[in-house]
Amino acid sequence: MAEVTSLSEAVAALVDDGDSVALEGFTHLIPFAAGHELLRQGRRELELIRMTPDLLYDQMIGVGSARKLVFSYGGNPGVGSLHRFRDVIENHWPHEIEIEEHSHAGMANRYAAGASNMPCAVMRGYVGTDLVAHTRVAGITCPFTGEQLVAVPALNPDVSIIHAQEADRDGNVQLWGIPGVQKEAVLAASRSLVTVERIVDELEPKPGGVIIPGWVISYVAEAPGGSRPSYSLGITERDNDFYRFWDKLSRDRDEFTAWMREHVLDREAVGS
Amino acid sequence: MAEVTSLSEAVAALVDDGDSVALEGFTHLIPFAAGHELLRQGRRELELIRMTPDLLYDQMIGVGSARKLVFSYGGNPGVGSLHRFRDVIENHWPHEIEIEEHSHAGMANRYAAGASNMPCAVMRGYVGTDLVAHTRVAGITCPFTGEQLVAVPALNPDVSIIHAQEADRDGNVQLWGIPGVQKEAVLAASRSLVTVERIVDELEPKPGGVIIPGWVISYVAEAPGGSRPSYSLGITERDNDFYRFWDKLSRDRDEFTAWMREHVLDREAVGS
Amino acid sequence: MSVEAQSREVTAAETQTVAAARRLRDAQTVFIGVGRPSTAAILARMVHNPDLVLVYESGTIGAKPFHIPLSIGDGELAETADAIVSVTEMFNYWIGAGRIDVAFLGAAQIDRYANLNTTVIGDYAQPKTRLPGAGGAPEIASSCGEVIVIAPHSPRTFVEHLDFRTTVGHGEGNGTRGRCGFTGKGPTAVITDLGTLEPDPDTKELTLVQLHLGVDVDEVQEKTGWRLKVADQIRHTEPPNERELEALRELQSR
Amino acid sequence: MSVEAQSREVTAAETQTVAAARRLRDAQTVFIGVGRPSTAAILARMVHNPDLVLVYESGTIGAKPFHIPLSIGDGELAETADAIVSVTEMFNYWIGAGRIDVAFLGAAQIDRYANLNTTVIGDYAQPKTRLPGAGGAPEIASSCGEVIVIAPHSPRTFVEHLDFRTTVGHGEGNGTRGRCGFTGKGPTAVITDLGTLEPDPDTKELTLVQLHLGVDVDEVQEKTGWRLKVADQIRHTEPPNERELEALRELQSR
Repeated sequence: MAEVTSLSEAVAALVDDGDSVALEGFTHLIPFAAGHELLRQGRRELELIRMTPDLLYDQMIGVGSARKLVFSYGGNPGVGSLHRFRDVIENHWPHEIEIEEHSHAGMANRYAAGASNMPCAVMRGYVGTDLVAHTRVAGITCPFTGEQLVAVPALNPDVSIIHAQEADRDGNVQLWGIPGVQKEAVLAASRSLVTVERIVDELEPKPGGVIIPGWVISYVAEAPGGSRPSYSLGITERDNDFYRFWDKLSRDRDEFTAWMREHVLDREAVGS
Repeated sequence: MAEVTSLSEAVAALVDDGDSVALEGFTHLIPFAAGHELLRQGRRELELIRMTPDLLYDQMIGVGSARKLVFSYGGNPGVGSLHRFRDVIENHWPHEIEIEEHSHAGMANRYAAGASNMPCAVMRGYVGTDLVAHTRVAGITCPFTGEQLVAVPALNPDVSIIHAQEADRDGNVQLWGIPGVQKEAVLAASRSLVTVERIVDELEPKPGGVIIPGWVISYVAEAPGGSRPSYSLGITERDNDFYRFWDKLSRDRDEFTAWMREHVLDREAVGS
Repeated sequence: MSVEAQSREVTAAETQTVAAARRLRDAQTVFIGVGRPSTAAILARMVHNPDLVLVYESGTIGAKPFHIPLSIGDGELAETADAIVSVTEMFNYWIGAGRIDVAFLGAAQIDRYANLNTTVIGDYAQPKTRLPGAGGAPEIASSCGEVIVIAPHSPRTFVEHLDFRTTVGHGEGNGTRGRCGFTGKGPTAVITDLGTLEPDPDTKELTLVQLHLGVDVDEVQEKTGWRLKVADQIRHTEPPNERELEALRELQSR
Repeated sequence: MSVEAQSREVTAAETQTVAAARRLRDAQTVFIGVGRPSTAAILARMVHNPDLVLVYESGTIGAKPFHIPLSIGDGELAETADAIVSVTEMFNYWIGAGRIDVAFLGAAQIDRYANLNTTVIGDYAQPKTRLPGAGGAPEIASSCGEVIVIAPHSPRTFVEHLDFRTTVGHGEGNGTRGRCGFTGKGPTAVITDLGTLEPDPDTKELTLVQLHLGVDVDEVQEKTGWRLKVADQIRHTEPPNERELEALRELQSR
């Protein structure tokens, strides 16, 4: 059964320097509060895994918490570049990091393989692209048709962290709206944390609701508004203006650093 | 977009003698009405595919509509044997048929591969069992770890038929409760039919609701009670007494034949 | 109930069911089919382990049935489940991934290494008796934390050689599971209406370790189709206590 | 709106968006990212094809956004979708399975065979400009029925050699897609702010087949980084009609 605790206690108990950590949420339900708490606790040398790094990993990379980045689309959705993501790759600021990139299909299948405790997933893709020379993908032949397919290695993070709308007091979680790869990320990880908008006495199944039983989750922590500036469908709205604002602010290293100190590093943990 | 029509018209338009046909529904939502209509229309030489043949395929095999049976568990759930299934294999009555059997995990992954338009699925299983010598499974090696895994061939029926609670007038379908492999079966097939308890003006998303868009379905037909003696959660209840009754009735070939004539073959199609 | 409970003799089936239920005391999750395993798991939730999570291959996770279900897909299982998933997800993300602690399995034939046959009696092409087949058993047995086999004790069931190996228990003995790459421990107990057998730690050969009340070793040997290994210190199954018996009979009367 | 519509000159962007929307007249399903493709698809639902099914890689199938979404995962897409699926299911059961008729893709670089680069400008290890990366594009381009590329026409975008091939269009020309085992037709049109290019039926080399109003061949050639193939009979893009223009401007004003 998941232990229901505070965000700061959960992060302290779960994540060590050097861990591979997946904070998932596909545009929707991005666990910003948990990521910010990781930064406040000074975690370093992390292998950060996310299909879409989004603003959260732009921030985490920019403050120097990452040793490696595993991703499939590093843009500011609908706005443009992620400037900290670009700066670390183009100019190694604040330091050099390793990158491993895949296609969305590859990452999604890697999570599914991880959730199934399989060593790899078999799919069609990558063929004919320059990605093949720069990432972990291998040919594999269908024993029935002889068709040449590709295999991608399973993704099994040390820790997966997601955000959801609700949990009950036993740590059973319900999320609804765009589910992304969050269930797969939790099931693929050795340890996991789910932050939620609210803790309720009893989960009431919702249309489109995805239930993750508490017994496959390590920790659940209440973090109201914990997905902002992303959103939690039905509870908060995506702050599109902030995504545009970030495009301007994050271009400048000093402005970025000052903003992060004022709005993240020197702040208290949500829900603590 | 799915064509919304009568059960008899849909079956006549969809299924030819010799087709491979999957009527799916894992204990819940078994499309009995559609299967019975297939029999009334005299379809023969069918390759019948179902994870759990259940009473429906016991009936279809018993009247001689099958050329081949593909399955993973041929029992009367909680009751015992399927006597027509046993009789056709043990005594070739009413005639000899070919069988291909898998494990549930194998069948489920075969449907998933079919729904993904992949030639095969990779999994762990079958290893060390006598199934390997009697079914279609092949070794395949993980290119990253060297682990020996198994591949099963994709399942792509000519026609898949399922039963659901609701459809709207555009043929968009919603089912809830135990979803089994029905979505996979529909997506894996060349053509498909969904029978429904009721047709509504607008689908109202339900907790646990699985939506199948009308544009991936060939035909939708209203068939109230169309899953009896199986059930449609929230609308009809599983007739456990009938499953027990069938155990007695179906032991005797003549009683079986008489019952099928009276209750199925000489009846009108549901909803027609 | 109490008086009634006293007034009736404990049946072998009741002892077997209670013995199976007790094995779930420390389990978090149990995978069950229908019949006696389902009864034992529901009984365990009532008496031994109220937090026990019942998982059925129909995709219902955390079902809390009030009645003993006839099928693994009864409506009550869906209505009371914490979560319901597709059969594909059940076998890939839950069973195959090794998330289930204990699985109850039955069999028409079992051999000395707890390998199971649920496919055919006789020749595969021309079977004397065609059985249902594999269902989920092969992958359940390879991936779940441990397997407990529940079977009636008779020479027809406990055979020297399986007519068909549907499910691998301990294969040819110690080492087989490792060679097959199985993640779970495999069968840790076979609970019958006469007693309990456990695999020898070294050889994995099934060994009689427990006798139910009023059963002796000779009877068990008589009903076993191979020369049965017997533990030096054989224990007697603690008879169902009043609480267990009342709960079981009340459950079966629902 | 009508008066206002008349009162303003049609911009190249508007012509490009309308030209893209018209391509969806007969499509059942379209796969779209954000930006101009999304605008074109929503416009097509308003004007050319009200039954068009919009599919976004966030997992929303049949979304009916009233506003132009900023991200592919905006709440309005989830709230108006016929169905929402996981990203894994989206890429395996829907995109990979080839269920989508038309996909709109953009690119930072495109070559004469409509291969696309969205990964880096310059060297991969030491890029001059790091771009977002592949996202869903490689598998979308290999599996969807056809691909329509929407890109601004400039020598920086239309290059002789890609710095990185993120997504295969027609590879090295006719035959490549077959050899790669791709199920979809690949790029059937590249729609820019100057005109429309289509692959030559035999060689698959992009050929200028249509010019937007007020654009001539020389200007297109100037803004193309290779010696551009031009169709013998070049057509002129039918300018946005009043209905299209009003709908587009009204949509953008929401």
